[in-house]
Amino acid sequence: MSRTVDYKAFLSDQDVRWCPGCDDYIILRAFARALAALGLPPERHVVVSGIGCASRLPYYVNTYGLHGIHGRAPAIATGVKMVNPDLYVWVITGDGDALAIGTNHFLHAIRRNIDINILLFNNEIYGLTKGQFSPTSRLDLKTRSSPQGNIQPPFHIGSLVLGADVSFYARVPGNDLNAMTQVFVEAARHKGTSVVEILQNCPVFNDGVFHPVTDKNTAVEHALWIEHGRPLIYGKDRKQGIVRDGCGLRPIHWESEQPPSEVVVHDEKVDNPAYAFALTQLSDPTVFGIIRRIRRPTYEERSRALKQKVAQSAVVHDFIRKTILQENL
Amino acid sequence: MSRTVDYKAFLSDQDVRWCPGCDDYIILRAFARALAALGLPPERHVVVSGIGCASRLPYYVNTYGLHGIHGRAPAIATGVKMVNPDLYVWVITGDGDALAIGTNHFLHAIRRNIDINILLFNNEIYGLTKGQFSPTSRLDLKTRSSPQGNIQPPFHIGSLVLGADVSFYARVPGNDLNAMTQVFVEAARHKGTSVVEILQNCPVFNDGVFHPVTDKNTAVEHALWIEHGRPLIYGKDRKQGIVRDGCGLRPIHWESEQPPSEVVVHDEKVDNPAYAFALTQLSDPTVFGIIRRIRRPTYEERSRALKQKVAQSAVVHDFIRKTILQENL
Amino acid sequence: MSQLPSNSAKEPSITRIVLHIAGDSGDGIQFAGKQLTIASAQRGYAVITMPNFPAEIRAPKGSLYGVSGFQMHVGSTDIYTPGDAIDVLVAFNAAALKKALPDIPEGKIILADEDGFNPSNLKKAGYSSNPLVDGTLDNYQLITAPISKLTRQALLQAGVQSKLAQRSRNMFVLGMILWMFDLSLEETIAQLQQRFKDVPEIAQANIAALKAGWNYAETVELLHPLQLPPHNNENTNAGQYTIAHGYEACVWGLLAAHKEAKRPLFFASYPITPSSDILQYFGNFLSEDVEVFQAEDEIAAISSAIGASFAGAIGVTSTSGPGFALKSEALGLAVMTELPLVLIDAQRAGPSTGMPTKTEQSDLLQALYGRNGEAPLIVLAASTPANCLDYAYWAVKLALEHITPVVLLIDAYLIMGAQRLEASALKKLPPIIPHIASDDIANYAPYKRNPNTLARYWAYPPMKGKMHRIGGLEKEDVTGHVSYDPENHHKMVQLRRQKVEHVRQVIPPLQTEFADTGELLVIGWGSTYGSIKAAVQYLYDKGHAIGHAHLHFIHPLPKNTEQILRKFDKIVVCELNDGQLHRVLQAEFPGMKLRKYNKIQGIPFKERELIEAFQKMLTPEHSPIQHNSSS
Amino acid sequence: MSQLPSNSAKEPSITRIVLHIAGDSGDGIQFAGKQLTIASAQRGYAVITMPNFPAEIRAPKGSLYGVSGFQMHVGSTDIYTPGDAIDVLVAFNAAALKKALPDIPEGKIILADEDGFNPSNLKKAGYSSNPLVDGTLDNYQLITAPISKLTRQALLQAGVQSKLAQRSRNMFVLGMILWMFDLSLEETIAQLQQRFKDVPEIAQANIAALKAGWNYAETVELLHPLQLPPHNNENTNAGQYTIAHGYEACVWGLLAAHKEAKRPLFFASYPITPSSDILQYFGNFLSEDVEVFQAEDEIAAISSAIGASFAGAIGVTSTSGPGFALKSEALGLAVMTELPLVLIDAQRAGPSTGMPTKTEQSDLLQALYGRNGEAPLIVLAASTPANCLDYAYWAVKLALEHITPVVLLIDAYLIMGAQRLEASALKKLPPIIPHIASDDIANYAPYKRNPNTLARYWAYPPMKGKMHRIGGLEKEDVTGHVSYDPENHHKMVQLRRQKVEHVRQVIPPLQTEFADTGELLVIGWGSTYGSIKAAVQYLYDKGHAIGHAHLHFIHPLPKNTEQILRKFDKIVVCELNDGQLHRVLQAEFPGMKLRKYNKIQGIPFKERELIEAFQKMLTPEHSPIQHNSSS
Ligand SMILES: Cc1ncc(C[n+]2csc(CCOP(=O)(O)OP(=O)(O)O)c2C)c(N)n1
Ligand SMILES: Cc1ncc(C[n+]2csc(CCOP(=O)(O)OP(=O)(O)O)c2C)c(N)n1
Ligand code: SF4
Ligand code: SF4
Ligand SMILES: [Mg+2]
Ligand SMILES: [Mg+2]
Repeated sequence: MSRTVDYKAFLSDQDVRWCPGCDDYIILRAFARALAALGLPPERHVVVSGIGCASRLPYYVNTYGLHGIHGRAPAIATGVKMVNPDLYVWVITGDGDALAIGTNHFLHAIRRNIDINILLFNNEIYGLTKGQFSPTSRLDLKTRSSPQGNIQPPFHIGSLVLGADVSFYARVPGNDLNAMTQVFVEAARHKGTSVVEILQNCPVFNDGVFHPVTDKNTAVEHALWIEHGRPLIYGKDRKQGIVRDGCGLRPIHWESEQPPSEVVVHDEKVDNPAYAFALTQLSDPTVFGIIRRIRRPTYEERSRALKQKVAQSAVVHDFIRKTILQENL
Repeated sequence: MSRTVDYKAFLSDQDVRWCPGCDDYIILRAFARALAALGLPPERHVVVSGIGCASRLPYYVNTYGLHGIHGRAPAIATGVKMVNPDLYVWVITGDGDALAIGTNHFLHAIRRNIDINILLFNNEIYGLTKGQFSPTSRLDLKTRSSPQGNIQPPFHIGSLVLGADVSFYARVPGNDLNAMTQVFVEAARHKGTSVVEILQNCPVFNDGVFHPVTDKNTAVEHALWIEHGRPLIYGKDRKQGIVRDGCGLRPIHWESEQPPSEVVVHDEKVDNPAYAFALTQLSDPTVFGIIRRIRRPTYEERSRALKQKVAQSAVVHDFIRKTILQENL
Repeated sequence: MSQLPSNSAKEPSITRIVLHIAGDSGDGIQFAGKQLTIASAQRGYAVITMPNFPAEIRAPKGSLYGVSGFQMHVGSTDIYTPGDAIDVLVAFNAAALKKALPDIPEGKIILADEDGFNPSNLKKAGYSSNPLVDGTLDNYQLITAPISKLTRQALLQAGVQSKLAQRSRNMFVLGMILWMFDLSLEETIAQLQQRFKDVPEIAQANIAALKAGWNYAETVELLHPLQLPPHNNENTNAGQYTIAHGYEACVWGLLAAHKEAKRPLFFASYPITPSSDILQYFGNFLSEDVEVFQAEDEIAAISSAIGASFAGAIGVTSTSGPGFALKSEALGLAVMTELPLVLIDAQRAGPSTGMPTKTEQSDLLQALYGRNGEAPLIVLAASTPANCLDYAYWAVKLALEHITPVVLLIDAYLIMGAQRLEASALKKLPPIIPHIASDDIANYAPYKRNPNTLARYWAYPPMKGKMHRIGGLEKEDVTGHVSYDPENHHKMVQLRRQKVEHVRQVIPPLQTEFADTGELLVIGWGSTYGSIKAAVQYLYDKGHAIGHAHLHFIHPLPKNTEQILRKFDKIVVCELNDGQLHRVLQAEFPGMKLRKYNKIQGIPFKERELIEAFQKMLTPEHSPIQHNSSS
Repeated sequence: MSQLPSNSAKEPSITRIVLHIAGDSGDGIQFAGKQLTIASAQRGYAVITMPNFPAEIRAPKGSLYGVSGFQMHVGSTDIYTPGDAIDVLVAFNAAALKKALPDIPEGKIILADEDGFNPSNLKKAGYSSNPLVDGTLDNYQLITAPISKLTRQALLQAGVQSKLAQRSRNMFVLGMILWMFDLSLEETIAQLQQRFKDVPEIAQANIAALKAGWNYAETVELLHPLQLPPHNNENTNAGQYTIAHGYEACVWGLLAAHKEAKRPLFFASYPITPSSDILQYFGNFLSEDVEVFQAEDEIAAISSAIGASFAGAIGVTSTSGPGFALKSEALGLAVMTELPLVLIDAQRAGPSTGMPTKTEQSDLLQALYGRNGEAPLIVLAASTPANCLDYAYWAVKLALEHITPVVLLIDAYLIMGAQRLEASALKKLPPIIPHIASDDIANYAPYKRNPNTLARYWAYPPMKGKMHRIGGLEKEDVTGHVSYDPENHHKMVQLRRQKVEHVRQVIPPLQTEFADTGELLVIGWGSTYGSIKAAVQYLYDKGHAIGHAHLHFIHPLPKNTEQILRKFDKIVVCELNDGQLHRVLQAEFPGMKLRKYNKIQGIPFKERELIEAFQKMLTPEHSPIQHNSSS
């Protein structure tokens, strides 16, 4: 990663106004570092967001930024990208923004595979509106809008985006500066929609919900970091791993020195999304890293190809060509 | 199936105004038959729809009916069901209605597992608005809004709903009266959200797109009818079947008399959605029948349980109880 | 009522004719109509046309609700509407006759295909006996012919498969009409050859039928009852005009503005009747810097257009009633961020789903006020199919010059209608100078404003040195930083209003037609232009001091509006709604008492009904005064 | 300006006091405020309170934008607002003082925690020297105390962990205030015991701090500067009143209507500031026939409420500005299907995201017109936190009796404010008789109407014999079948309008307060009630012929509205927007010239600014006339 540009050049002069102790500060830093690492002039980046604590981020980075309306950032970003595919377009969104009001646009962007990078701050709560449950909040969680406990089962973000055939999907802990920085860079380099789910702690309204998998002490037993070409092994003694179970996956534990041969080796490029889907269904361990990365044509590539392929339509008659399109016939 | 009630009793007196030759006529008949087979008085049924050709159906059945607005039928149906869980609530929707403008509500109903039955008429086109491509239209399809060919890759409906952990998902051909009738009845009997995807031919704007899998002559080689507990075998000679391939599934062909032992036996009740997901990724053969049917608590069950569990909140003080809630303290 | 005009009856020689062709939706009515329009225009006539589709996609054959109609008003003088009363009906079947008959004055021509009046057809149309023979049509000039049979025979003779006969009937009929109108076959034959160049069999069948129809008309010695003198002021030189449907004119206007402004054009929409035609037609104009995007819903469509505007393009979105409602929230964002965005709303009958294929003018208040908070924007309205081009162009112009969203209101009637569009009209379009932050502006700030227009300076990625972050939160004056300051908010609300109001200074003044002072001023907007003008002209010609002012710029209003209103004793606001512009003007000009005349039937005004309505408002003794007009 | 009232200064003995407590959002200000409110009400005082939250969730400690405030106006006479000018400020830190100081007239009391004025705090607040000692506050009655330290000591003495000290400071301060107001500790101690019964340690700490504060006040010989005579007309009997926040009153009003109407209640919402409190508070009232549903977005919320109404429940949804915009389309469906639906919009400063925590009255035009097509519905507005109950109740009543959607407008200021609510108010609520299709109606048809009210008859599943199918398409009169008939559409548009207009006959007439004829009538609506009333009273008491009419029923307007307006020479419409009601009334009453007075700052009117504004409109020589009032 190039270190020529100081990441601070990517931070704006605005006061950052998240709550003390919020993971969002770490994510912001990772984002600025990733921007610096990409080495592009800042005006090539456009950061689009919806509404939520997370969505305040554009104000804090020194790029072009559009703080949109709730849930619509992927649609806004689509317009930005189509006008100028040379821009690097980022979507900053939260679990409520992307998966409640914005489910439509989020999934349709993924389906089209438009080349935007979606950073989804999943804190399993509506932060900005002060603590109502979100579509990723766990069952029974008591929140301001579920004083007796939440009765709506959560979405699995990973499974949902794989249902829409996402071409890049990664999951990272919101307290891991380096991991985030790296994954953001990979997301930017990926051609097509990339979704990075960040498990982000909201210390005010949903504190500690990810601790088992993000806290150094416990994560070693409950988090599985994956890497392309490496076997799915985890645990302090590296004696736990993942094997197939029907079309799904399940963890096993072994005593011998060598892991059993059935332990699955991670392949982020399998075309059939079923494998990645199975990975997202694991909850203990929770999988971190790049779960899927495949190459399929982006929306803007298809659009460009169409424009090149297509002869002028017969519908466009000479009058129009001459007068409106100002063609010399 | 009880035959005591004539299905015609479930048809209203309104002129049916679909195009001649449209599969919708067959689906309507299957629906009326299913209603008759369920044996409930018609006023126990509420049929809610969005906008589209399909969504005209409520006018044609003799039940309570609400022809809503585009994409919102699952949300409207949620209100109906919550007010009176004894009602049988049906959602009639199209691929545009459910998967373009209505993606949100469709997936959130599924996530909550509210006990409604969604019949999704998938004709891979916007019929009512006269033939624009839809989110399930295939790549390159020329339509009125893609005169040069569609460049938006389609959603796989099955994969998407499994991403939302649907508890009942079936797929049926829109020209198979009996199969539809049966599956509709099973959908109604299922507790939780049931999604029935109907491959519906639109002879006017997207004719024949499903013929390979719905036409008697070709379907035998390209359609796989599944049944709980039966191996996944198809083809005229029953010498083709489905085996595992990593976490996915793939078709094989054999010459011997007996199918190889690896042929997968269908289990609609696997808890992990990965298997059903893999089934939905098959395209040749296309799978018909009940792909997934599991029991998980419905939204109204959770709501009822919550109400029973919960003691009156301390926030509700005596003044309110006496004056507003009219309790005798 | 006998003193009312029946289009051509009262005039010394026939100068305009209303033709109506009707049959099943599979009968090729619209195609025949289009060819006829082209041929008429080529001959130098003024034409205005209007299709009338059934609500169903494919209604059962022969049914009343399945009738598809095409109406053409053709004239050798200026005409303004597709016509009220039918002079010539061509009926493919009994249902077509039944539906059209109420609109045909006695004595007019009815041309019917006998083969469409078989017992089954008669029954579906609700006739107990055959109107072609039972005397029902005694007071009309009835011409019947077994058109289906004749077409079949013609194809046989020409050696073409007769199974194409049913589909070629429309060309047989077109042949007959062309004869009656004394128009040549050449242009139509050329068009058919071009259109069906990949399916020569069909071209051949169509041409054979066309000629057969023409010949048949000659053979049975149909006169040329419909000969019109050529139109004085019309240019017949191909290349100097074209036929424009409203949806086409919208697209052309946007494209012309895009060429002039030299900014990319991004168009996003979600299909909805009747606006879908714009989306569909736009698909033919993809280019390096023209992008057309069918979004997953209306909200995504407008949001992507906002993103495009932020990125330096002209962001445009189109929709109709319910879709417009859905765009409300995002439109508010465009107001707050002050981005150049154009929203075209093709109004239809509401509320809610309403009557999707029917016309209405009932989204005006939604356009003005349908957003949370104080969210003023510019509202324009086109008034004819052809001038959709002008106002689409103006919409872009105002958006780019004032960096603010603009709503353009059209409606089902305008979008489907067609008329001649002159190339010269294109030359009259004003220049567009986008209000872009130039590099010599020091210290770019997103809400620094042009002191004259109050427009902010548009900057977009990847412009260097002009990075900024904006959004829906209230922003500090000049800097654009988020601000909760009370006084700043008050100021920004005023600035956004004043910026829009300033547009008043740059738009053309309101014009009156016919009397420009006197007894009654009729105010209209949108697609009612033609009917109102025709009605006012009739009364003016009768000597009344009646004028017509049609608003194309609705918010802000032209600055001379009040001045014009004050010149008349009485003012009536005519609309296809329950009085929306009336309400706006009444609030704007408190002192004046404005009358209203409204119709909410999903259909346009008829000239006759307006004449009757206005007549009641006019003092009888005032007329007849002789104006210095030509009548 | 010296002749203007400064709340208590001009009155012979003090009858009302404005207290303001401010500190960091973690300081427990709102909780202390709530206890103080209860204690004051218990003593029989009139109270109106208003919190003031920072926009950030948890702003950095000591920062200016992190100040959380609570204001209470308490009186022994009627009071109408939370007060303009502060009589007593309790400042936990320097930033709190800095923010509040401009609102404190000289001579008033400032009680400050010395410990909140350390160098770091001073710097964050932008003070270069300590205002507690540098003479800045010389013209105020300054009382300082090392409250943090004192609380720590008190807890030590009581044997409670002193780490709870920081969180108990609010109770120490409350103890001091209770002493100053001469209020007893009993009620507060009981409340603390109840509230923290599961964490006795905290209860103990709070109580210890409370008592220590009280004792400290006594020890340092603070006087009881704030002794008020008891309020004459207030009932102090617990059980006869409660403190109601606007959001609570909304919920109670809906519940009361639900009990009265005997129909299930279905409430659906999506969180949005400031309406979220309603959703959150509703969660405490789940029951057999009360369902509370947090939907995936605003569209789903209203759609599910529409489904609920169709299924026989009272469907209710709540939201704020941008969410209201999103509900536009579905609200049109409710208009078309004529279902009993209530939408509560808690307005905030717009446009777009605007200033979410700030108040405004700028969604009125959206409520009236923000839908495609002609889509009239009933619009109500509450005017005080407590009467949110009445108008929520009325909203349900009108919806169920007229089978039509109703919009209830409230705002950020009402929803967060609190005041006493008397049990007797509940007894005055009118009966509700839902317009349900009874079994003796033969041939049920969904659009058969009550000939008197034009309301259709509500029938819902699983009623026998009344199955019907309705939707957003235009429907045939009576039968409800889909209809594209032109005349039918016109008729249905009129019927829907007339049905809403008929409500005019059943709502209470508009009342004027103070002068009911004379020189100036001030018209307001919504949360400005208190400020306008106070200002008008002041001028009326000074002898001006000034009256106040406050609209709670905005569409339709009470039938005597015009009559009332005509009784005054001048009329001014006062609003926290750019003139929305003004525009409506101006269109409604063309002859009259209405003035307007507007403020768009996200904050309420101050009594003083209104007095100044009205004074300018009044003829000086008119005053002083002595009315037969008590002043
Ligand atoms: C149309 C609309 N509806 C609702 C809101 C209120 N709102 C703002 S942010 C938000 C949810 C935020 O949750 P999330 O996306 O998870 O972001 P977080 O604050 O947790 O980072 C809501 C409901 C809004 N601003 N606009
Ligand atoms: C808000 C809104 N947007 C758009 C439309 C127009 N519209 C009606 S139906 C439809 C799509 C229909 O497609 P589908 O759901 O697949 O149903 P089908 O007609 O194919 O059965 C559209 C875009 C509408 N009625 N309302
Ligand atoms: S509310 Fe939660 S997510 Fe939002 S800034 Fe505070 S800690 Fe972070
Ligand atoms: S358009 Fe297609 S889907 Fe619609 S009714 Fe006609 S054939 Fe059926
Ligand atoms: Mg969140
Ligand atoms: Mg479809």
